[in-house]
Amino acid sequence: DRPAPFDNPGEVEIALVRYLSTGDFFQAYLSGVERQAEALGINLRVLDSRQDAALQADMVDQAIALGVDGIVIQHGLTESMKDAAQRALDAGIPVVAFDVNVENEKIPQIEQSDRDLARLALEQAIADNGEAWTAGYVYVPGIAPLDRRNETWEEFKAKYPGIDEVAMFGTLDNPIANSVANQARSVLSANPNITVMFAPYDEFAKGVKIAVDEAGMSGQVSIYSADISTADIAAMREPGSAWKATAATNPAVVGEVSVRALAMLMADEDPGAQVIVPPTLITQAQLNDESITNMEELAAKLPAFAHADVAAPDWMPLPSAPAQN
Amino acid sequence: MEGPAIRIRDLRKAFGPNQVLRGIDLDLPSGAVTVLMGANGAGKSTLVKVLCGVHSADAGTVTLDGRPFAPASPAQALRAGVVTVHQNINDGVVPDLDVASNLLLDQIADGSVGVASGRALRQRARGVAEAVGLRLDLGRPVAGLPLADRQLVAIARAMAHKPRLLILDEPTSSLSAAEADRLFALIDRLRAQGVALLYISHRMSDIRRIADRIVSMRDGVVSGLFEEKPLDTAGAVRAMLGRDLSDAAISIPAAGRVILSMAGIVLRQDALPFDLTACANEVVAITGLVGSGKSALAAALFGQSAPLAGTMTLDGSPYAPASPIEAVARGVFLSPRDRRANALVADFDIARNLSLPFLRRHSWGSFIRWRSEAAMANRMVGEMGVICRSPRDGILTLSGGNQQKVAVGRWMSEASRLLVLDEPFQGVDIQARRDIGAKVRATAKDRATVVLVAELDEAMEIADRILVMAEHSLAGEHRNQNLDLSAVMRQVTEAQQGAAA
Amino acid sequence: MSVRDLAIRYGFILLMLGLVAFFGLAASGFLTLPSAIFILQSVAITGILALGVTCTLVVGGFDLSIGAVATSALMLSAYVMVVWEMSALAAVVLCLLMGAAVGMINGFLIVKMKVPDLLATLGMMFVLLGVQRIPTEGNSIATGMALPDGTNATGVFSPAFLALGRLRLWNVLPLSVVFLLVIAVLVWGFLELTRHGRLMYAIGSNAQAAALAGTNVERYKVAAYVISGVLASVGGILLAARLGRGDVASGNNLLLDSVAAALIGYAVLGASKPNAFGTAIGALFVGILLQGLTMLNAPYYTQDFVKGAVLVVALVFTFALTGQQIRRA
Amino acid sequence: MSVRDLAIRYGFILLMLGLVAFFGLAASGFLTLPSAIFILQSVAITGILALGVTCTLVVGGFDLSIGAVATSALMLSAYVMVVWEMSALAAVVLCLLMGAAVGMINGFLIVKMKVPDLLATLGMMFVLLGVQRIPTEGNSIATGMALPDGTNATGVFSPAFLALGRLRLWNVLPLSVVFLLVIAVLVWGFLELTRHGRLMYAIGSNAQAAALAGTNVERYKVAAYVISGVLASVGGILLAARLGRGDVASGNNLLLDSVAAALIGYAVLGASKPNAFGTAIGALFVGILLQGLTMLNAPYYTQDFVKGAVLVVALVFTFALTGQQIRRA
Ligand SMILES: Nc1ncnc2c1ncn2[C@@H]1O[C@H](COP(=O)(O)OP(=O)(O)OP(=O)(O)O)[C@@H](O)[C@H]1O
Ligand SMILES: Nc1ncnc2c1ncn2[C@@H]1O[C@H](COP(=O)(O)OP(=O)(O)OP(=O)(O)O)[C@@H](O)[C@H]1O
Ligand SMILES: [Mg+2]
Ligand SMILES: [Mg+2]
Repeated sequence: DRPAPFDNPGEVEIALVRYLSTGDFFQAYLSGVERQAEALGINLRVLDSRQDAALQADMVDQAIALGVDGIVIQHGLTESMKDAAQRALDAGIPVVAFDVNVENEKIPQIEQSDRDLARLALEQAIADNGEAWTAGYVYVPGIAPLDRRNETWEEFKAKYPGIDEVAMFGTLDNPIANSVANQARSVLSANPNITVMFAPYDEFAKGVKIAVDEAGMSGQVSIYSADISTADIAAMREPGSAWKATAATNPAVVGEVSVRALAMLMADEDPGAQVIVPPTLITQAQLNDESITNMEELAAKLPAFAHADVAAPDWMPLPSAPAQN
Repeated sequence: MEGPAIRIRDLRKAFGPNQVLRGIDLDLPSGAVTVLMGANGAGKSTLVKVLCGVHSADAGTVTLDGRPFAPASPAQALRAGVVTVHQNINDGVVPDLDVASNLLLDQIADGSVGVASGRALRQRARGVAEAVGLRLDLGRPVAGLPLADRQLVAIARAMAHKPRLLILDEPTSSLSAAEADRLFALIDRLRAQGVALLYISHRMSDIRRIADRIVSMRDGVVSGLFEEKPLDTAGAVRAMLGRDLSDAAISIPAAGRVILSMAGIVLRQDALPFDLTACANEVVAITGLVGSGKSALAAALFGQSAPLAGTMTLDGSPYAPASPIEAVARGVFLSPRDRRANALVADFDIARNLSLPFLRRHSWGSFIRWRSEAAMANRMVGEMGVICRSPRDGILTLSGGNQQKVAVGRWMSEASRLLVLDEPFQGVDIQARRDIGAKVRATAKDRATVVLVAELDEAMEIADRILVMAEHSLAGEHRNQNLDLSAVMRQVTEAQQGAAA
Repeated sequence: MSVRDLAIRYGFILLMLGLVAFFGLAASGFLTLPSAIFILQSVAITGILALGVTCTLVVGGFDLSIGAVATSALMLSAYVMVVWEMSALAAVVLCLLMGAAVGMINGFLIVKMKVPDLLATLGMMFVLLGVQRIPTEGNSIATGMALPDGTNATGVFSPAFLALGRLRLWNVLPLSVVFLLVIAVLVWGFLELTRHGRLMYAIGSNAQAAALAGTNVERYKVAAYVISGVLASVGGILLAARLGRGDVASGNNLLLDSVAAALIGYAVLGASKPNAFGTAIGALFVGILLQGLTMLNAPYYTQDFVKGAVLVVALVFTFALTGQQIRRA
Repeated sequence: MSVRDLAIRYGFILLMLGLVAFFGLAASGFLTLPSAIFILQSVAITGILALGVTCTLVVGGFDLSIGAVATSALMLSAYVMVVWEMSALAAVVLCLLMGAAVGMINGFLIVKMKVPDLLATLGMMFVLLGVQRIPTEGNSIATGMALPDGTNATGVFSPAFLALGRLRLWNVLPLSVVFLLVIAVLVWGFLELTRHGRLMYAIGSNAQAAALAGTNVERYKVAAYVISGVLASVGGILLAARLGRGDVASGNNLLLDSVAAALIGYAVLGASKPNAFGTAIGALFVGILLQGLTMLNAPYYTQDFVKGAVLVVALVFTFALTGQQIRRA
């Protein structure tokens, strides 16, 4: 009843070619990919370049040489992946790309829409704090998703002139939360009038929260961020937590969607040029009201977070349990 | 009558296939100085290292005062009262620590001295230093001290131990006469206290001064024991060499034209200026106490540090090298003292050590011509009499004397205008010393040769002319024929007494 | 003392005071007690790691694994409390044991197996980076996380443990700063005032001579790596207490920053050798620099630049003046 | 030769062959030409950097700045072509000059200013990490990027430049692999066959003795750092050519991986000292290991673990057997 080649899934192999892998988000994404592949009954080969863009391009070639039937490209650089992706297409292998634009209309883009993430969080900040506030902003340029979130922040600042950004800081020195906490402490002592911190990456937000707590300013400062994990839920729900809201997609769901979109291509169906997994706004109040303690409960209580109804034709088997962490 | 303090029976030790000690039988009685003689590589230091717990013997027994003695570590040997001053002076001191800590290092190690109070530490260290007449700023690091002071630090530490057996492996190799005399007085005192002493030296003057008995060693076995007074030193040398010592009589040839001339040279502030000439076909020895400025002279000749005043000419043209590179380019070669620190490349084999200064000669463009290098190495190993299995042996597998031959031989592989040898006989056995001396003299025809030695004996074995250095200036000049020894000794020590007064 | 000697001894301290004065003028709020305390807090973890590095530098070694030991302790303490649901005490003890064990293995490899120190500790670093992620399959550890058996972890970071990173004595002085100060004094006292410390310096300067004087060189070398491992795990524990979760991190920046602090220490008071006081000052120096620059809103990349430039200038100053080639770091 | 000598000389090579055999059996497609080429290509850049590190190790130094030099070259070449719109040749030449200049400065600091090598190159590393981000305020460089003056960059990576990283000779052999092989042979020949290399080894073993034998020690030391800087910039150029973009985040692991390769080189053929052949084998070894594990679907953290464990085991094997303490890396 399933279209070829999924009528004989044991013979099918797909490859996931990764650029980033360290951290909860990427681990959860991988688990989603694995679960969907398992649901389809196909084999999965994971090629992990560990943030080496050149190696990632080689890995696409390697996947071609190994004769896989489909490729998911997860993150990477446009310039290094464009040609590699084209070579895969030339070899007759369908490709989807998550969070990297390979500038190829034959390759569907899976997106978690960073602009929407930032927009949801900032709209909540406006709703909570009005249109005029003194802000601190955490940003490290040169990281694609952060750059996209930054565009939205720039738009908001233009739209609401009452937003006064007095400090921009950020670092990727690891542990990131610890390094950002050190910076945020300095920023708070230089600018004790800050009332909103926009930290559109959960590691940043975690660091800012530590600094706000240590400075004894949790009553005064509100933190808005993007992304979520079980640890973040705990931090947001701490009594008196300054972390007010975050906007997130479920990375596991994104992983599932990536495989489903690829499967549709392989079955000669069209998932569309862009497959967007819509983000969800998660507020502190929501978490407290529903007494949510982890990703599993979050998925259960917020169905929009648990499952994205995209790239899901009738024949597509879905993973048995709902997506969790 | 008690037995000997130390009784060694059939002691054996091999390094890999190399049988170094092949069954040593030796008694070391209390209250006597046993001098151990042996050619380079005979195994003397190896025997010492077995006794002091660095190496463990492969077979054989050692008893100390009747009890079996087989130390597993230097700490155990020290605790049993076996105290050693090692041949390699830099094995005796820790350069980054101050003198006080160095003087008390083994007591710090065994916990009998604490370091929390710097003052108390210095107090104790002062006592140790005074026992050997060592006058040094106890707070300064050893790193800046000259070799002689380092050696005295190591000796002072050993003396402070109230040893049962004191082993001194070439302890005077960089001491001058005055310090050596003080050491001998200390040895006399320990002997009177009933300590057993084992003394290793290549210097006949030392041996004559302090030996109660002489043991000769050859190829890892004891080859002679001499106890009857007067001690038969000639017999002992014969036993250690297995043949007679070759003659060192000097016949002074006619000097050629002047190669080096120095005029008005001032080596350091408040030293007197002096002049010096050296001619072709002439070997000039410069002797003097340690610290009298011989190495400073070498440094000036080799472009390491320019003299404060004065001019030098080489082959008639002005000579003022700014670096050893320039000196070598002008044909001035220096074989420096302290081979481990200044000459040998530990990671290199014999051939590579030999070719180091003249690699360009053994290259084609930039590329090394292996065959040319190997030919030179074979030639020099033969000419210098280096005892080794092949020129491809690592340099550190050689005994000290043979290492010295390589360090000197390096500079004899090419023709030079002026050859300066600073303490070329350090640690070299008496036969090898004669061999090197003969080799230097035989090749001296077309160059000037300047040899810097602290030992007058050594100067007399090699030189046509002997200059005396004192207070960084020249204090006397002698033709090496019917030498008036007392006049030389007076010049050597006069300046020092003047300074002391 | 000549001007030159004074410059050698006090040049670095003067540079630091100059920096403080500059930031005090340029950034309001820099010269306040909270700011000072905070600087100490921000350097507490690197400082503690750097003191461990100092001990290995003293014996002539080098420990590249400290960053990985710290992040391993971070993961381990979280795992012990969150997954095994054990107490804060158990977490601390296990972490310290882990640090000591890693130090022992490092020491064993270096002393007994004769593996060069950089190599042994580099290998150990990779091993630890892998090992610490295997139990959670690369996920960070927090209450409620899904476990491989399908259940959820229910343990929590105990308040006593979190207090290690968060408690403030008299509502002012963070406990982590107290740890830094106490450990700095202890390491300083150990290296400068005890015979063990003196012997460790002797080993670093001339291991052969130290051995011949009856020092158990091997034992002291292993001890240095154990100290380094234990201090790195203390750093990891404080990190866990501050973060309140087991973050996946490589610890590379911890390594670099603490090595920088220990090496800057060479230049303090003209020591020209590894020393605890210098290391502490070195850590403080980096902390002051970063705090001041952040307060002036300097972007992060200028901070790297200024950190490097000041480091180079300060060191050229010191080493060119002392004119001596120190032994290899 | 005894079994032990054989083990010392060939143990590591055997281990590597064993690994190849194991992966060949366990992972289909491992023992194929594309896979072999792929391994070479994956280690090309680290290998080139590691050869530079080897040169500094040979003179008894150490260069921590190579990773930063490589990423600086990456950024510089992108800036030259995209913002200044200059040619591929200009980009390559400027990058090589930059690498040489950094090497000169490192050498100057170490030789003339007497700053310890680790310290000087660590400072340089931080400086470069900052400097390379200042012109673009931390952004990556790509065609169309916004410039500070409000316009957009219109330059492109020239095809000739991209070919450096992407062209394959006879459609098989990537140019970067050719670079690796040629550079490896050149560095090997330089160190082993020329008198300059010989003198550099002499300096590393006993600089004082080399100086007294009439060697210009300072010039050779500076030369070693210049070689290291230039090779690091070659690595950066190849990286830029492969990426086609000035990406600030790339090159994080270059330093550690190339140091690891150079240090593993000590164990190859029982050299117990830095050597070009060993370094190349060391890089290859890491490449084979990672490729094999990837083909076996091992998660990234097990790769770190296995890399570390095999490294430690291999080295214990070699160094414990040779039984000698080698000079400090
Ligand atoms: N650690 C070692 N490993 C291998 N061979 C060694 C070692 N130590 C000494 N030997 C060898 O043992 C032999 C004896 O050396 P030893 O140092 O005991 O000689 P020595 O009698 O003290 O000579 P010298 O008068 O030159 O000091 C030499 O052939 C030397 O090469
Ligand atoms: N610690 C040292 N570091 C560098 N050079 C030194 C050191 N000690 C001595 N020298 C060099 O040796 C030269 C002479 O030193 P010194 O006067 O102590 O020896 P000397 O009188 O020649 O001794 P000897 O008579 O034993 O040869 C100095 O000019 C200096 O170049
Ligand atoms: Mg000897
Ligand atoms: Mg001298």
